[in-house]
Amino acid sequence: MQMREITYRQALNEALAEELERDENVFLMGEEVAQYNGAYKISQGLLERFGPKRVIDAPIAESGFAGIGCGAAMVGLRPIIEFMTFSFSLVAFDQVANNAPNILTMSGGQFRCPIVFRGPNGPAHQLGATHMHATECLYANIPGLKIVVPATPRDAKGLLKSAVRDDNPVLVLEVEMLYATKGPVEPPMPEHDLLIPFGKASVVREGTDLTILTYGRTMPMSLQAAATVAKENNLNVEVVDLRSIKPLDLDTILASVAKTHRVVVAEQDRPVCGIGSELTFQIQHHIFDELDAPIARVTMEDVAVPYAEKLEHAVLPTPEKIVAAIRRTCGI
Amino acid sequence: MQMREITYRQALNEALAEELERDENVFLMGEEVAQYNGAYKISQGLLERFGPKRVIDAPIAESGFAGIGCGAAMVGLRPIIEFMTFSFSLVAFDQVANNAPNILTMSGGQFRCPIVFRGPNGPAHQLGATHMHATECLYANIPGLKIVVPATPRDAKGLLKSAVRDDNPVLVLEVEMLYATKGPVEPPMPEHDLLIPFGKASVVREGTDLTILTYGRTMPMSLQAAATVAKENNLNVEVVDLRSIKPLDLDTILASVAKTHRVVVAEQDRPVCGIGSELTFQIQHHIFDELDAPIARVTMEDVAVPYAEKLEHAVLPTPEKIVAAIRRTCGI
Amino acid sequence: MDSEATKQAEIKLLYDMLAIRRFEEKAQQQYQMQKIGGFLHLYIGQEAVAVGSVAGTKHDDYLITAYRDHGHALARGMGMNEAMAEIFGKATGCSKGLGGSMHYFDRKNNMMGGHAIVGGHIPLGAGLAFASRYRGEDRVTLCYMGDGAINIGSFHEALNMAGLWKLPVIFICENNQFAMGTAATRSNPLKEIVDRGAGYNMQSLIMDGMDVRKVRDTIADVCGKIRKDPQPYWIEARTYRYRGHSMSDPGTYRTKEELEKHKKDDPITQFKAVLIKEGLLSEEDFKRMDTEIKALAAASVKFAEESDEPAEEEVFRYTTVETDTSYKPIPTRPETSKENPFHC
Amino acid sequence: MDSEATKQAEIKLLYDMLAIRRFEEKAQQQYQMQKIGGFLHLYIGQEAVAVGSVAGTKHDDYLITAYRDHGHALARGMGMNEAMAEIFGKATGCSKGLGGSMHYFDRKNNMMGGHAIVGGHIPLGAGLAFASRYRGEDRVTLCYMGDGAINIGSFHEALNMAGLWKLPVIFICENNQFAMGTAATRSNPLKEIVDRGAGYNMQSLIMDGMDVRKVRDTIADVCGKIRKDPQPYWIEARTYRYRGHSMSDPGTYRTKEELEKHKKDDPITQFKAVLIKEGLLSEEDFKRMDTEIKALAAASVKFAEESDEPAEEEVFRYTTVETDTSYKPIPTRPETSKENPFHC
Ligand SMILES: Cc1ncc(C[n+]2csc(CCOP(=O)(O)OP(=O)(O)O)c2C)c(N)n1
Ligand SMILES: Cc1ncc(C[n+]2csc(CCOP(=O)(O)OP(=O)(O)O)c2C)c(N)n1
Ligand SMILES: [Mg+2]
Ligand SMILES: [Mg+2]
Repeated sequence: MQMREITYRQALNEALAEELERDENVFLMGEEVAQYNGAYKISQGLLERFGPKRVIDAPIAESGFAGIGCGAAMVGLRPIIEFMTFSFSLVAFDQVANNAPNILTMSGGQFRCPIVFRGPNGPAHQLGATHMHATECLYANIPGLKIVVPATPRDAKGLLKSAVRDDNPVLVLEVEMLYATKGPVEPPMPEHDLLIPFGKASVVREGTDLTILTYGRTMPMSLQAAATVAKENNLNVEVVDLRSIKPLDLDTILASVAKTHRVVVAEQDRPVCGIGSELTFQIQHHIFDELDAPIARVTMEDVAVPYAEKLEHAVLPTPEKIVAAIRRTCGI
Repeated sequence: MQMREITYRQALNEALAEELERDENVFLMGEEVAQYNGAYKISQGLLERFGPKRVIDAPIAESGFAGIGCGAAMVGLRPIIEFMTFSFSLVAFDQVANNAPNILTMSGGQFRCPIVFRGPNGPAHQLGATHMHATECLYANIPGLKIVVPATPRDAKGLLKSAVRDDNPVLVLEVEMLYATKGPVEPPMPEHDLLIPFGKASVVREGTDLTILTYGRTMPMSLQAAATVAKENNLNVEVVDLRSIKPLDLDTILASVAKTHRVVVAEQDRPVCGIGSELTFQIQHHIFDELDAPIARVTMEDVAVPYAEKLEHAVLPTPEKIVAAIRRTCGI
Repeated sequence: MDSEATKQAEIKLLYDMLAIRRFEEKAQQQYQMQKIGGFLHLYIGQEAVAVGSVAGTKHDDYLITAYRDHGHALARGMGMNEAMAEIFGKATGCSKGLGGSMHYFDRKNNMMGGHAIVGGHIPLGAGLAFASRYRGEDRVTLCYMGDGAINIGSFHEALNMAGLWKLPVIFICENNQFAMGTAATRSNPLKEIVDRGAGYNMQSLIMDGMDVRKVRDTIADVCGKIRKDPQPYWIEARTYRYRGHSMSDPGTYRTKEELEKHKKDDPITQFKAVLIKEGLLSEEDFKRMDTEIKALAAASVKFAEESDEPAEEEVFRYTTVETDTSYKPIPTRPETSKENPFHC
Repeated sequence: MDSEATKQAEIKLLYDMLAIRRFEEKAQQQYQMQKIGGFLHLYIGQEAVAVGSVAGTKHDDYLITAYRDHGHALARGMGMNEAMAEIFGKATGCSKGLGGSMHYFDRKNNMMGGHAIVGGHIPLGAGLAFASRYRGEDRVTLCYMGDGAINIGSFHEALNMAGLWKLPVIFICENNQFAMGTAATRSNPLKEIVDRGAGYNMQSLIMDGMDVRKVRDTIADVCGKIRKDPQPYWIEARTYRYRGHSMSDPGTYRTKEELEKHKKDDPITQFKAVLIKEGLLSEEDFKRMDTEIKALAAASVKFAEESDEPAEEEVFRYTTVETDTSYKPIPTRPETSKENPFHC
């Protein structure tokens, strides 16, 4: 199979197009997804191709259209709801947390809610405190939601397509800062139907001295940091891209840690009750004796993200901070 | 000073009355807080005493009245906003997460937002999945919010009064299941002005064999569990009531763990990215070598809480589960 | 319909209202005996709204409502056994004991749930109607809510989009005059609740929610219009709840006189008198009906008591499901016309 | 006012509009030179709304708006230096460089912020008015929002409570006809946006948002009424934005012709012509004014460039504050009357 180099953005766009093509119950709804081709152009060309019934511009009413999606999903449609960013999903929090996942339980299994919520999540660039929420840890706390965070074009396509076919509510948390990055992806349908299963982490760099657990925006940063310490400290660092936050691929995580005995979590969210804290709990719970040093984490700082560029940079995770955490953890 | 035995409910009521009395900028707003005297009777008698200007029934519009509170706070009033339960704060999530704490930062310190959000939080009894959210870990992730969870009448009074006087947004997460419990509390104003500072945990039972870190609803359960293992296993367990989730009293926590070397977290929230995971990160980060066994946690299960009583009981934390966790952690 | 069928349909209206009343009286009694936990919100006094409106629909039209949901479920055809077992938290309950009183679901009757977050289900209702429009079905959704629910954001967002996209949904505000202890006049600045529709340029009307025939006829009429020309309606049903908001409500916010005044409009007593006057029913018939219903209600308690609790695995089983093809969503209506495109 | 003062006041309207225009043109240029990051939403075309409405208020009336906030801040008296420094992310900015373009705050001018979550500030606006009512002040709050914001829940909740509690707030919808690329007709089912007030039984009116005098007079009139008889107003200001939604917007959703048509109504050109016709201004005067303003705008860039970045501690300092008595909230208005009780 001939792989192509396409962007993360294009990969998402292909995923949407293929799923809209495959199943007429699939529709895309959100602010500016149709005529404007998406605020971040993820839905470029889809209105033209699939028409206004399938690609629908919504008013600014996240709670309302998230709920409309849930209602439509209850009776068999397969809505893909775009949040222009997941910071705006906070006004729809109750729909995402109380309706999407609870309908299945509360109806004793009579109704499913196969809905995808997707859009960019986490810090972008100089948008100020209101627009910089990394929501993965908030939603991870809610039972019944599945959560994936692709860091490569291939994962973006394969995870989004799997999300559309899942019978549960799935959050596909995209990374705006990676939209323009490129990577190899299989050819499109009908030649290839790329589906990446949930709950499978990907070891993106093998190593023996320390494990970086990461996902999303900090994944490429982690690779960069690993390269730096390889060169400067002769450290052989393994990088595990979680890809799926829920379900979590504990097997891969624990196997890596059992091999390296040292862990840095590089995460794009905030520290308190974040993904890193959960990973720490899981690791020490399952393989307490395998840890040779405390687990370190590199996160956003626990502050409202400031606008000024340097300040913003100072409070967000960076490759340099990951390098520092690696060295600290290895006692260098 | 003559202590009195009063209920947790009465303690909250006294705190509200004393603060309304002390400062005319303080007002209480929420659904059914005035004429109905509060859905859970926390505001009993306050309308009669302070009148409709100070104790205000709001329509069912949590986002709206949370935001009205923030606006009023910006110009110097001291709103106390009651959520009938914090499960309903999810429809106001954006106001609590994006307006209350960010105004200070984003205005470069020009405006403060001294507001209290309070009400029962966490699982109650047989209300089903939509009404059982323990929100402490969700809000703990948001910078700029202070969060306290009183487990005794005295703490309920003292923490709520401190919250009203704090210049930052504070969440007072009450425990419905403890409203009727009694405990000793200092006499009311003017005789005594009970203020309990934030960020101070309380060692409610001293011990040497294991530390239970807990707060809120699971605090009395932890004491019960400690008594059981004292009797049945001759274990001397220390119980630390966090009281304040943010800021966290790391000093007290670490001192206790450094003494006992074993930890069980008994928490009322859900496991994934919960308070226990954060505590685990902190402990291993600060005193990795002091831990003799993996930290265990007792939480709600990661499921939508079912209605049926036995099933509900099965998925919530219980003293029996805490006992089991203690024994496991002590290798018994 | 021949006249015998018409007669039976009229009597069924009374039967269904009485069934709700007796069922809930039984439930109340069980609650007081502490055989039921959680919240219990009784519909007593409002029966004409659910029964009349359901009678105005086809069986595959969707229904969705808030937590005060027993009436709608029973009116739509749920058996008392399933209903009672649910509040007993039994596996035989309509939601397998996982939902409880506030979360009745009944797929076979197109009852899409009782929902406990005020206003949270209104977008779902719009979504059900959206699906019908999407599929070109002429199905109508009935989305019920209380007078307190019209003040919350999700109400607004849903009505706005329903109006914008001409969704086939009837929003029925059951104005029972209170949201817990808050009189509707203390929660919104409107002259009449029906006026809220003006903000969405929506067809709006008031109906007497104590008169089951008027409710049925209004809804049947509006459904007919919607099937021809998809669009949402905003209907205020004037009604009254006789019991407290929930079982713990002392009800001090209204006077005995007010309550008694409204009880004079009792939908059951009123309609019974009409039927007797019209010669469709005798006092004897009524007594027989009541005895039969009471027996069913009593039997439902027995059924519930004797039913098994749900197994612990059920919770985990229904937190997420395996994606599979065995699950069939609700089929589209046979009348489906692909000719009716959905324009957004 | 004597006639000279009147004349100066009229000229100031023009001056203020022109200042906003030139400031934003400068900002746009800096953005294109990549000296500014983040989003930049320009107010060009809408200047008459902010300038006119501010001219209709007293200085201690509160102002609050969304992220398209430069115009309101400058109209209220913020200096260009502070404004430009903020988008440069400098410590000398109006929000110390922590807020950015979307989050301008200016306490000394009672400008209570630009707010970036659509609709999220509308309850805050109601809250400011609530505080005034609570204190018995006759202060009015001006709460601006876009035509896209009227579809979100917090809009509804805020207007409902403002109506219910008769809060002294003017909700001004700056209907510039688009929310990003979505024409207002594609986001709500109303005939006119002003109709939305009917759902709250609220005094409602339309004003020509391209005519600065009409805006000023309308707002002055409404403020006068509110000071006597506290209550909210719903005002639709008809206006148009000439630039894209933000700097990244290609603007394909409207035709060149449409844009050119609206540019004929340019609030500045129009009002300049009026003043010249009335003999209050000469073409010369205007040129001089424009030169002066352009110099200020250019100077503001220099000021911003030369200013220091905020220190890293600032972020932590303003995440939570020490509770202390050094912080003084905004003082109550001198006119405060304790006689005016707040009835909920
Ligand atoms: C968002 C939210 N806020 C508050 C509540 C608590 N609550 C439950 S019912 C109710 C009153 C609703 O009144 P109304 O809509 O008139 O319906 P009714 O009870 O009269 O049928 C309230 C405040 C809730 N369930 N959800
Ligand atoms: C809750 C929320 N949803 C979406 C956005 C993204 N967004 C920013 S501005 C905007 C359009 C707003 O249009 P309008 O209210 O008409 O104001 P205008 O830009 O025309 O001034 C959108 C969708 C947001 N900031 N907040
Ligand atoms: Mg009601
Ligand atoms: Mg607009």
